[in-house]
Amino acid sequence: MITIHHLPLAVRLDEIPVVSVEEAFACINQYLRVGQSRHVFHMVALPHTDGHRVITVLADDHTHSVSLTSCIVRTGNPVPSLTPSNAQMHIFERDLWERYGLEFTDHPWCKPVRFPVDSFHRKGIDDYPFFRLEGGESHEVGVGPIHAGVIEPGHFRFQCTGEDVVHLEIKLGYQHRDVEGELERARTLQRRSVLAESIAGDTTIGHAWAHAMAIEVLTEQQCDPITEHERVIALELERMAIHVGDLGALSLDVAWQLGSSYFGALRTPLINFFQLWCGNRFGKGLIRPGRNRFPLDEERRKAMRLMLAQFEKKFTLLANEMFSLPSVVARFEGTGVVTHDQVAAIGAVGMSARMSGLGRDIRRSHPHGSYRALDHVSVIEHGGDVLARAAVRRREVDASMRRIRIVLNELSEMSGSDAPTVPSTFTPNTLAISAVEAWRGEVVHVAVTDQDGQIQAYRIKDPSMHNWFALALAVRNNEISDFPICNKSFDLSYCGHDL
Amino acid sequence: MIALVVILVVALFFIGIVNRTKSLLGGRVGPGLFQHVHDVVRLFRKGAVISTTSSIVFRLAPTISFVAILMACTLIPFGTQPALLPFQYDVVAFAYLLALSRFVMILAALDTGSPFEGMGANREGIYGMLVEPAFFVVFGSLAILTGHTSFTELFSTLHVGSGGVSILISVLAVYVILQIAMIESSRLPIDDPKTHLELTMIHEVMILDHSGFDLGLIMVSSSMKFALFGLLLANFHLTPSAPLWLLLIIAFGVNIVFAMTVGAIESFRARNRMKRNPQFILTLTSVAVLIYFSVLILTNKLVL
Amino acid sequence: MRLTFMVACVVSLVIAFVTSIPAVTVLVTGMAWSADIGSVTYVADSFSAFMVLVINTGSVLAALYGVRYLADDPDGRSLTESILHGTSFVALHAAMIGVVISSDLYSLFYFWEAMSISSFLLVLFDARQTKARTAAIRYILQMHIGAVGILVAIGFVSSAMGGVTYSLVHDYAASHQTWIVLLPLAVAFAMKAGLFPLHSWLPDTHAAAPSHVSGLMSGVMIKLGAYGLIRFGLLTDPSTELGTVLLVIGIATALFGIVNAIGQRDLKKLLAYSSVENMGLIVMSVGMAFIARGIDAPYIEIAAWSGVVLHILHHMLIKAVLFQSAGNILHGTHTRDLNNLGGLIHTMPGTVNLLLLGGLGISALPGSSGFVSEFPMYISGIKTMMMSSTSISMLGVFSVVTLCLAGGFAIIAFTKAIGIGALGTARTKAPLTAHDPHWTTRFPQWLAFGGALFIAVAPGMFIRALSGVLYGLSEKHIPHDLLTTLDTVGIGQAVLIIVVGIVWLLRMLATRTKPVAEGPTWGCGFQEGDARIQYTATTYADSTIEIMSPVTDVSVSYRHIDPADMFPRTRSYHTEEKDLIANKVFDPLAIGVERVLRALAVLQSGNMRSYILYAFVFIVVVVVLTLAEVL
Amino acid sequence: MLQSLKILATTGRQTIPDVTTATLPKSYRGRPVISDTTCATDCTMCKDHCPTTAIAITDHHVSLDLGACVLCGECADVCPEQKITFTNDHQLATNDRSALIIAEGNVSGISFDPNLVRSEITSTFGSSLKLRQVSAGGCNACELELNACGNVNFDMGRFGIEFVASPRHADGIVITGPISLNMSEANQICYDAIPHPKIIILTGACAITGGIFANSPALQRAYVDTHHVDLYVPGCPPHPLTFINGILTMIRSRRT
Repeated sequence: MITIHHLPLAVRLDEIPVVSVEEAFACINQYLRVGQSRHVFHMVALPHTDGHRVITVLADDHTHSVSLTSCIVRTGNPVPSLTPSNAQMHIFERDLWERYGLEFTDHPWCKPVRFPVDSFHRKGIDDYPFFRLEGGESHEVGVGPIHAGVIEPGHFRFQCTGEDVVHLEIKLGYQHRDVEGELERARTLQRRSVLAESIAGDTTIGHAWAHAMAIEVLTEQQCDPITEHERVIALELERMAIHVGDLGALSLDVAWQLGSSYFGALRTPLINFFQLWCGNRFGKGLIRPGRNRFPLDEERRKAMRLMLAQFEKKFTLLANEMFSLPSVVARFEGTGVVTHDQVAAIGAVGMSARMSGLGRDIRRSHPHGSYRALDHVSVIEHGGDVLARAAVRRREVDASMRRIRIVLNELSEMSGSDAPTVPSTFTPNTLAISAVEAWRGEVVHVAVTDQDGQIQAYRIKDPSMHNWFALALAVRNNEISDFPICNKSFDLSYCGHDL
Repeated sequence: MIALVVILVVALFFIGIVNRTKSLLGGRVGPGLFQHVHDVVRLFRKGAVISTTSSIVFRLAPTISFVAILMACTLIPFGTQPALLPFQYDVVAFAYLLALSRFVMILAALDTGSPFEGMGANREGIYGMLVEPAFFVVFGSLAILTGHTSFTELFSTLHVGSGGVSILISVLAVYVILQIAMIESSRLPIDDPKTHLELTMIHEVMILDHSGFDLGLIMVSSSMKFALFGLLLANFHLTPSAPLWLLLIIAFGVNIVFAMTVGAIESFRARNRMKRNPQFILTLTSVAVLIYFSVLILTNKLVL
Repeated sequence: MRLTFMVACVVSLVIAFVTSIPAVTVLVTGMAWSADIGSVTYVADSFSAFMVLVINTGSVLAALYGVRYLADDPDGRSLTESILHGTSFVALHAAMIGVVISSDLYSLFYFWEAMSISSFLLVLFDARQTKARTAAIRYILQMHIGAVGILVAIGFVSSAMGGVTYSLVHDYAASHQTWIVLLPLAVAFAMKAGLFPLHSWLPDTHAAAPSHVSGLMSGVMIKLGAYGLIRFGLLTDPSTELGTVLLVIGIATALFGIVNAIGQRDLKKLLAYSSVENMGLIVMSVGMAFIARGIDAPYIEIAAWSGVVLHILHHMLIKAVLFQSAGNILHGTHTRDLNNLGGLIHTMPGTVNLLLLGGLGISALPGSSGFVSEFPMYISGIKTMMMSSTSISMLGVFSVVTLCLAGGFAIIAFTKAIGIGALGTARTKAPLTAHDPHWTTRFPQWLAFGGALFIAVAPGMFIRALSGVLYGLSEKHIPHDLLTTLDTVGIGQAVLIIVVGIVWLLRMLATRTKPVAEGPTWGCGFQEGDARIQYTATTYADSTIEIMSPVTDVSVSYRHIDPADMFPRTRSYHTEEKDLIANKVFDPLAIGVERVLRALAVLQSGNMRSYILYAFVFIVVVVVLTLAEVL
Repeated sequence: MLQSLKILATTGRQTIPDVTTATLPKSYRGRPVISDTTCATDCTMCKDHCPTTAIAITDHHVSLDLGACVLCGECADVCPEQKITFTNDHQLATNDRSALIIAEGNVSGISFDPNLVRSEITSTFGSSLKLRQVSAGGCNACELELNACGNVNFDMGRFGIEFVASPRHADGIVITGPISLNMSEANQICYDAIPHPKIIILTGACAITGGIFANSPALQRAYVDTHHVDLYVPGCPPHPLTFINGILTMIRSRRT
């Protein structure tokens, strides 16, 4: 196992040790046994002469380090599964099973993940083995792929006894459009960047930054501090915008009109600032490898300070009302609880972990860019219910606002330098990992180059990969009518998961 | 006759006022007063898609439901002007006509074989059942108070300010009827017509599969139901001595206030958790019982 | 099979014809009929005559249905079985008539026993099934507990008065404690009427009996329990107290019955519990009439009696429709479990149409006979609320609240029966291969429904025709405005039906030119349609059962998913609906008795020496007791 | 309650009064304009740097297909002649696919052809239009913007235009995303579930041409090719104003 401190990192493929399957799995088990400070970052398989080379990326939050190990899994040669001992591995193993046909002898839940176009099993999207209650007395409720609201497609299958949900299983894959494949096939930086911005439109900045960092590290380029600072502002602004929007959406789902209207209205100036800054309300087109295309000049900084001042006043008023209104709090409190143990077991990340007392935050554990210099303090709640998730959002909006103001002040005292020119070929035979704490949690991009310096594999992990399972657990033994607020309180990405 | 006309006119703009109020309190311009009418006209012009799972029950239900509401309208008087079809104990018929409308809509929902509609149907059945005791206790109490048992006679003697009617009873009765109207019309805090989520709705989810003309008919029925309760509330305020034009103004005024109240309630609070609804509705029954005892005291009948 | 029952049907028709003529004469002339056969006098006053007509109608409907129903019977029956069944049917019909024309307790007891035994034999029709056997045996046992009540009453009356004619019963009640004679009789009648808490035989028996018999038992036989309560209640000069007791029992029965109806997934059990509810409403109304008589409120009394009479008629007709529909479904699909049904409206439209109309009727919705029969009950309830005494007024509140709650619950129960059983998509293969039985099975159903519809649109006419019955019950004339109200209700119902027709035609006209497409039910764009994504009979009842958990008994067998279990293995979810009283009171009682007997059985060792020991112990005890001068 | 009223008072009415005349800041990248200055010989910089296939160069004439353009502005950045510029014009929706192809020297706005609008649209949906949105493989940005159409600021509901839950209640389908293979059947089911007359609106570059994902093997775009499209709303994502104005133009159009 090779251990590297600080992200983003680039490591030569031959530096990653190749051990036997048993050894690798024992090693991973050993690593994860330490506890909640460690979790799996990603699992990537590369084609190998007689099978696949599976590279596992593990992260340690305390030591700010990332460890890699790899093993060769031969096709048609079943290997033991890590899932029974570490539930958080389930999604990665399912992905390997689905994509490459790797077989696991004792995986308890070996089911399709996203029905990709290049799937090994060539299964159609309507072929999914749901968990079921036998006996013909309970009933199922299937929601989706087309939901009632204007949201992305996914299918939720509830096992119900009347109004109570016994079990929820989530089937995704409808949004699959092969972004990873397109990123591997792309030949220009522009196309790559636009693709990265289109991984998940609500996390444009997060993914664009993670992608830019991966490319930067593969081309050994450094961004200047102004660029890094501006990216922090963009990322925190995105976080604020989404959190405010989601607080509005939560209000709508409990039919509190005042909240839904005015949180909705409060989101507008935030994303309109992106429009003023870079011409697009979601920050599309802003971040490119090595540079930001649109400077945050003095005039815009001034506009931003003004906007934030007005925003803060209204937001505080409205948020206070929300968290003190009995009819709203009654709906949130105790609804959709995911316990600390569950969150830790499934390896939840980001705010889905922080709402239940698990302080998983890349900005603190593996700081990138300007975050290295900023001593970040994570917002942590302990309830694990909808109220805790709403509270995390509210407090993170405040925290982001403070962060932006600090960075804005530092920015006005900095002077810039020319942006580096980023070449379109990369260091050969290298694996690059970058991670960004986007509003949902850690966005991890893994890029692997071949001997020609072209990208042979590009793997993206949206935090939703881990967190969808938290939603499934949240709904267990809850009322089915509370599902929408549970779902909205997590607000997970379908396209980020389906890619 | 005049009552029916008033109900039809109120039905035209009632939902419009609710939505205008909500828009105003939500800081937006919002749809026009007659958007609801436009929506219905559009539906009457449209074709339909009918589920292959469904049967004649599904097609017939909106018609029966509409007629049931229409018949309920013929029982409501306008102040001292009698209703179209008044008879003794028409209060019972009123409640049962609403129940008929509910029964057929529940069957239509189950006819589609959709889990959401089953869910809505189930909820509608339970809440509809729970709300009835409150209705009967209130009108029974008013019958004790006035000695009359049909809407027409009841309201010809009963109105706020009529001799012997304490303000308390009127206020409580108006409160209970308002809440019943909100529950029957699937509004906050029991149900929310705007959430648009299959899993949380009651009434809206039952009509998920209806389209075209039938859907239009359902929308007409639900506005008429609102107007029906609106006129019921207005009747508390129609003094027999006043001239007709004044009565009309009062009736429309009460309906406008009612609609605005609905809009305001829906703006400033969240809806109940589903499992809290039965409790909420039963609270209504206890208020009704309170009215009953107040009436007993008022009529010197309470002998302990 | 078919032939033997046809003979039974003809005999039944003859009985009906022969007995109906004097019954109608009694009703028209208002003169009681009486005849001495041997030393026994049989009397039919207007109420008896009314009951004779009810019995005849119910029996004829059942007989007509039975002919075809048995022809479609899948199991082969021996000739003996067939003859036994046919004979029992005729015997039941005759026994029921006997019960209502008896004028002394002895003949009442004989006919009562004949009725119990013949209906027991009818229930035993499916004796090859253990469930049917158990149900039948429980039934006959419980009926005999009731019969003991009549014997006790005979004992009291005959020892005191030297005879047991009804007039002597009246004299006895007037001169002694009324309850001494009334209580044992009431146990017998309440048992037969299926009143809470003595109802527990009823659902099982109705479910086990062949459908024409279930319809007859539910529609007619259990009404004789109410008949007995009314007859003897009136004999003992009813008081407000007696009325209150009946009212409370009626309320308990009605609410318990309908709540448990919702819980059932066996279609026939659901209908049976609904019969319990309706018996509750009838008895409640009887109680109301007695109360009214006690406080001298003639309007309320007449209204309550109108409710009783109309409800007996309505329930007899509608239950025939419903049980016969259930029979058709059972024959078509070979299951009564609603969880296995669904979508029947596409494969058995004829049957389901009747089920729908029956469901509207039994839920007492406007446009049906149920509405007009509950309407006078509401009148009496609201009128009672308006009485000056607080306690009486509150009884009115209770009855009105019961009526509206029962109505609300009935909507849930029957939307479940129809919606889960007949609408939606099929949950198993059974409904897919079903088809309507021969139209002749539906003939008696339409006949019954036609009658019910007639009541629905012309209740005033019925009440006028039955004014003699009401006079006999209350000794008062019907107030004119009650008739007017009922007439208006009838006209209103007719108008409702006509307006529905008109609006439907207008709708057809308006949508004639509009494009109509067909497609699957909107399931959020999900491709694989699945019958599992529908409410089941169990889950549809879930919320109601949860709210009403104190009066229901549903056991759930299900292993919960552990919070730490991320990837649960397949497990089953199973519920069982039981009767609260049977499960929590009678069964433990029976088990306790059995345990005591079994403990005593230890003495029965089979060893000669122990018997000698017992004899010795006995002698010693006797000697000791004699010495102590106890004996 | 008092708190609520305070919120009302401090925030007040947020709605843009007139969406048809509303303008966006200069920095907004809206409708591109290609000037008719001649290009340097054999320069294909704009085409090469375009992340999608929006730019075509035929006979040294540059044209830009707004149906494929993601409005990233990279072409404007790289063009040595500054031939391509982006205006802040947001009125981009049209019912005429060819109007989306911007030729050199075309400085006027995107044209809308009222004669192509089916008569049942204007007669039935003039003051009430309910839409069912289908999200088919996009990145969720279009969905967020469509949601924003109904918020307090843009308030699409005031025109009687709303998104509804059930296609049975809808009058048209709004498709976002490039239509992934996995979503194609659900999309068809949804369309079939809408009663006649019904309209189709393609929203975003992805829906119109596949946009950035046009060449992905995971798409199934037969639906778009086989159905008559009533409105194209280009952009990545389209601004709420683009969407609302597009629909208003369509339902208010009068044939000439």
